[in-house]
Amino acid sequence: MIKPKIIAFYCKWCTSAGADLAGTSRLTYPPNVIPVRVMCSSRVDAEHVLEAFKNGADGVLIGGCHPGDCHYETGNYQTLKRVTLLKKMLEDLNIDPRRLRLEWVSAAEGKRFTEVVKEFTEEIAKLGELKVEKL
Amino acid sequence: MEPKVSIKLPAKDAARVERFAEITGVNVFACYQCGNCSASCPATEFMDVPPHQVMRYLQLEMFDEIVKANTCWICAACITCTAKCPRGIDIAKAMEGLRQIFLEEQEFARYNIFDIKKKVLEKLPQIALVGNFRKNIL
Amino acid sequence: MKRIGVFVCHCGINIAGTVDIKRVVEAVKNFPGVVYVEDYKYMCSDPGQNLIREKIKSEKLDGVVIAACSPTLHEKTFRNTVSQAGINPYNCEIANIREQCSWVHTNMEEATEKAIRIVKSIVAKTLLDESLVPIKSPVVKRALVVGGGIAGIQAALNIANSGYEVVLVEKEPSIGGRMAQFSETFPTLDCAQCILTPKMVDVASNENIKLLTYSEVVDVSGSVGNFKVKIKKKAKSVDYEKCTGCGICVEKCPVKVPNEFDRGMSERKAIYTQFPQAVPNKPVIDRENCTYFQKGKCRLCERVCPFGAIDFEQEDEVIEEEVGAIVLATGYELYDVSNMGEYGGGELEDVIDGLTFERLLSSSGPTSGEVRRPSDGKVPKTVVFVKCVGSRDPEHHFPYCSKVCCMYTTKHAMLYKHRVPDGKAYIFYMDVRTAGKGYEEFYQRAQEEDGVIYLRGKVSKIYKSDGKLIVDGFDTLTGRKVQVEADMVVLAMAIRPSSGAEKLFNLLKVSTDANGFLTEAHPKLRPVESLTAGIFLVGCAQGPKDIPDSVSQANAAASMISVMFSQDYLIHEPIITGVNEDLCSGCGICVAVCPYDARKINREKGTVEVNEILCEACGACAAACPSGAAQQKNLTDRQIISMIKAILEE
Amino acid sequence: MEVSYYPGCTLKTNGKNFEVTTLKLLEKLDVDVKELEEWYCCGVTFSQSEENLIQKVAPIRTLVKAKEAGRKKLLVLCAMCYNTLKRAVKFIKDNPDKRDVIHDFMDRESTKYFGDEVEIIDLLSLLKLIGREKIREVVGDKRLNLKVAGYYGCMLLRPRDIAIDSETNPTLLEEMLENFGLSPVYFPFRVECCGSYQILNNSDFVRKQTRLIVSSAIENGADFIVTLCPLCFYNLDEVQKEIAEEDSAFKTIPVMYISQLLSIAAGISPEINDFNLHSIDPRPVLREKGLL
Repeated sequence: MIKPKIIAFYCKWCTSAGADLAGTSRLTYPPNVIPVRVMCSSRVDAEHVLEAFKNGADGVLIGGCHPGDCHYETGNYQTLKRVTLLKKMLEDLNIDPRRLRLEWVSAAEGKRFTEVVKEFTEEIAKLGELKVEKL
Repeated sequence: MEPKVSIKLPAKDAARVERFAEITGVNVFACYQCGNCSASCPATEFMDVPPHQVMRYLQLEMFDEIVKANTCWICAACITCTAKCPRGIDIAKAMEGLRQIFLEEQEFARYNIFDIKKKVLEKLPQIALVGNFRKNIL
Repeated sequence: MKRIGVFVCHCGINIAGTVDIKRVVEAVKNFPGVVYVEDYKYMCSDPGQNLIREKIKSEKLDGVVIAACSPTLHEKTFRNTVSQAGINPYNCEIANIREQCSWVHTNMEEATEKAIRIVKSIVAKTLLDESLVPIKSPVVKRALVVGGGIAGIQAALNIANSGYEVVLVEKEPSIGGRMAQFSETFPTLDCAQCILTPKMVDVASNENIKLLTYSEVVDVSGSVGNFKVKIKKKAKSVDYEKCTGCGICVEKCPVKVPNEFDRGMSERKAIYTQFPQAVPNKPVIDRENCTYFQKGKCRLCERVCPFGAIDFEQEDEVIEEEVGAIVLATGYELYDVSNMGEYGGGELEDVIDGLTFERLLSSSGPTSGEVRRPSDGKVPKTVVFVKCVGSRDPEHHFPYCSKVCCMYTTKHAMLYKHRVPDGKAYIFYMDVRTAGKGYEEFYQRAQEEDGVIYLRGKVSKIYKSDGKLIVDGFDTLTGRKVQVEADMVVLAMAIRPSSGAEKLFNLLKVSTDANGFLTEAHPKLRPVESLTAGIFLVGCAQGPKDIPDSVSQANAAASMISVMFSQDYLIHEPIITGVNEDLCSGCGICVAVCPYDARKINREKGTVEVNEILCEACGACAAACPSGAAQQKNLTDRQIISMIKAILEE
Repeated sequence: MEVSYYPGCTLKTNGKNFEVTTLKLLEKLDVDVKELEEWYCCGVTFSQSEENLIQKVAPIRTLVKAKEAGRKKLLVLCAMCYNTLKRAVKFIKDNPDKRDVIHDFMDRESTKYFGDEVEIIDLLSLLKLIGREKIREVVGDKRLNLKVAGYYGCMLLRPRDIAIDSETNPTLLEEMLENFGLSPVYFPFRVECCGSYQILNNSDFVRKQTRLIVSSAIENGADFIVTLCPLCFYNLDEVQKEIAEEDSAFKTIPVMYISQLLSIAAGISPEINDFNLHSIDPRPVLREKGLL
């Protein structure tokens, strides 16, 4: 897989649609991110993120709808709470919390989507390969 | 003839904007210009610029206009404006901030105790004197 | 293990231009479970679909992965295709290698590598996909409408006219709601009663509508398609079978109490019909004020009734109705003037609210439409109107805009000027919001033709001096204080949800916003549905709005209900989050995160139960579940993790 | 009940009628009032500036003394002092870091005041605490035929977080008048500002306010205006006299501290008042009502 290796969880309604829009607009961005499409960003469990790091991901991106726009009303707030907590946990595990990022990308934000991916890929590249001792 | 622009944006008064924020922490952008401060202020009639307009000048960083006006010196710190503001803006505090900024910039004391007539002092409660000094002398 | 076939689409050169299809095909061959791989120029074309169907049969496939465009485009198409070949459609998945791969990358090497990873992850998911069947549940084709104002009436009529039964519940003795109290309506100035009463009559005569006035919903159970509703019919003390509505009882009743319908400005009897055009046009006895019920004597109405319709023994009755959908049209009330200390706190008689002024303007009101002030009945020569009273004031009252006040205040001033041409009308405003057809023109007319004076600023104080109401305000446009000596002041008070509604909303477990208005399922795309499936919101219960908006919402809710009732079963996507009872400890964390109330704890079993019809499959519960008992169908933790592993595997 | 008492400067001089009558009244109501042995000028107007800490030292120092005095409540009569002390306390509670700076500045004081140890209480709230029953016991059932316009002014009601009652529609003052057998007059300008210290810079402003407040009280049928602030007292009383001297059509009304009237209602001799401190002599009206 292309390094740095990034797993991205996109919610079906906003971020994945935003990624599709980036495609139909023929915008380009680094190929490091491999998507896993979920119904809602709130489907993403801490376990999934940890599993990704454990199996060699250098970064994990979670994309949801903007606050107030969640297709499921409150799902993205759950995500926000969870990610905040998870970042603390990552610190304890000696994983730089910057390796996990939560972004709100709407279905109309194809351009923003590419920017998010570019920026995140660069940041992870700077942080370098993740060496996990134990997880 | 050259076209005249009477308000040029953005204004350049960053130092005062920053100082104002430091002293008061008031978010002037919450103001939606309903005019309740000016309507309820007991001293509006004596001001060159009514309080809501001071808030407008603050939004546009037009401190020079506020310096020219007597508004913050007429203010009696009665806090009616703050109490009435539907957006919860502490306008009385903004006035205090302006007084402090202008005192720092200019004279430090707008008041001379020897100007007060002795006869007035006989009956005048001390709190009037002290209160007045506190607002007009840094 | 499943036998999976992978079909890679070139999409002309859309995919093949950047992704090396051959390499993808070669790589995919080695993935676990894959028994067949083929590529084709346009997989979605007829020959492409035929190819898939043929190969399913010849290769005995039981799982299919299509590597092509975004699933939003053709997931349905391909799932149809595979089911024609005899596979459960939920065993077909799409790998998006176009929008999220070939179109956004330029380097063929990298794009190909990424495409392979994407396909691999989808294969891993498909391996664990279950066969699923859409969930079906029967629908009771009857609707309950709560609230008989214009919104409730409109919704009830539409559902009834689509051929379905409606139970319409109204807590007052008559339907009509707030609109029945209005004088004339903006911007056309047609009389509210003239356009409303025909609809009220339609309700009464519609065979599909069961009208329950003087009634309240007291309990609700069940869920979408099958609610069980308990309704309390308050004792009217009049037998409506016998009563003809002749009104002799009302005439003879000796008790006089303030008439709520006229906002206390006139009197009614203890036995009364709310207003002349009431539907049903039959009286009820207000037991709180009836001499017989309070003191045990009188029964005059009984003696004068020619039909023996008075029934003092009648008791409250609770009936049960089964319905498939519920419409909440519980309406609004005005924030009370007594909350405004600086405007006299309700103590100044001639400082009234907008609805009270409506009654003064109404030709059927206490003054027969003449503008006469409450204190002494004099015609006020100067009237001040104040907008945004209690609205747009997060510091002291409510943060929101009440939406209708700009227009009705304009109307009030205009109508006042029509009635009292030599009078002066002043409107204190902060903004004038006239977003509606014909609204801006109406506002301009008030200024240009009727001479209404608009003053831009808030009023700080209203008090009485020398027999006049002194209104202290400000005009920010001139930068001057304004003092008006007025004879009457009309306050456009904030619109609030009906006070009784909160109890009902709690009963139904429908959520409300911070201000007590009902929350819609989606602010833009599902504006008339509540978060609870099968419960719809219309009119001011959802937020302040005018008559056309209320009617539109009612029409929308009615048509959604008609669509729902046009089928015998509710069909629901089977992608839901279930419960593995062996793992569930009944902790209830999932219950708390579910936005749809689809999960609840079964105390007996000590586990959580899922109402599959209500579940919208966000998966928040699955992520929250500490034991893994909550698993989303076809997106289980196992599937997600195997996808992650597939992607990252070297 | 026992309270510490902070007089503030004016109550020892021009405002002494307020102190004298209050102390007598509270004595009659069995409240043990003890003046702080050491206290400082409060600074009168609270500095609303976030960074002006020096003006907050004096109020906090006074509270340090109150804490050392050991009583749980500190009675503050003057509305200006009440406002300044109360807001200074709120300020240090909201800003612990700034509280520490203020503490560091007071190097001679060993006690530290954190905000909750001593509660600042105004006269009306204290009377409310004493309770209607106790008051009725002392006053008896008699009602004086006195219509009294209770003037709150600003400092007891604003800002909201230190207010003793509703800022738009307070009732506490009227309730206390009622408890003492006086008839309260609700008049629309009872929460309006008198112009405060602007008497020194802009006396026209104060005159305008005095005219409004006084006329409104008279129009609503009051015999007296009562106040809880020496500055309000001055602006309403002395300025009223000045207006009357210039404008013969202007009607006047005597102004008193609330405690002056309440003590009379409680049967305390009016002789303890120094009526020379009034510009509008209240004695004619008191005599007319048979109270003198």
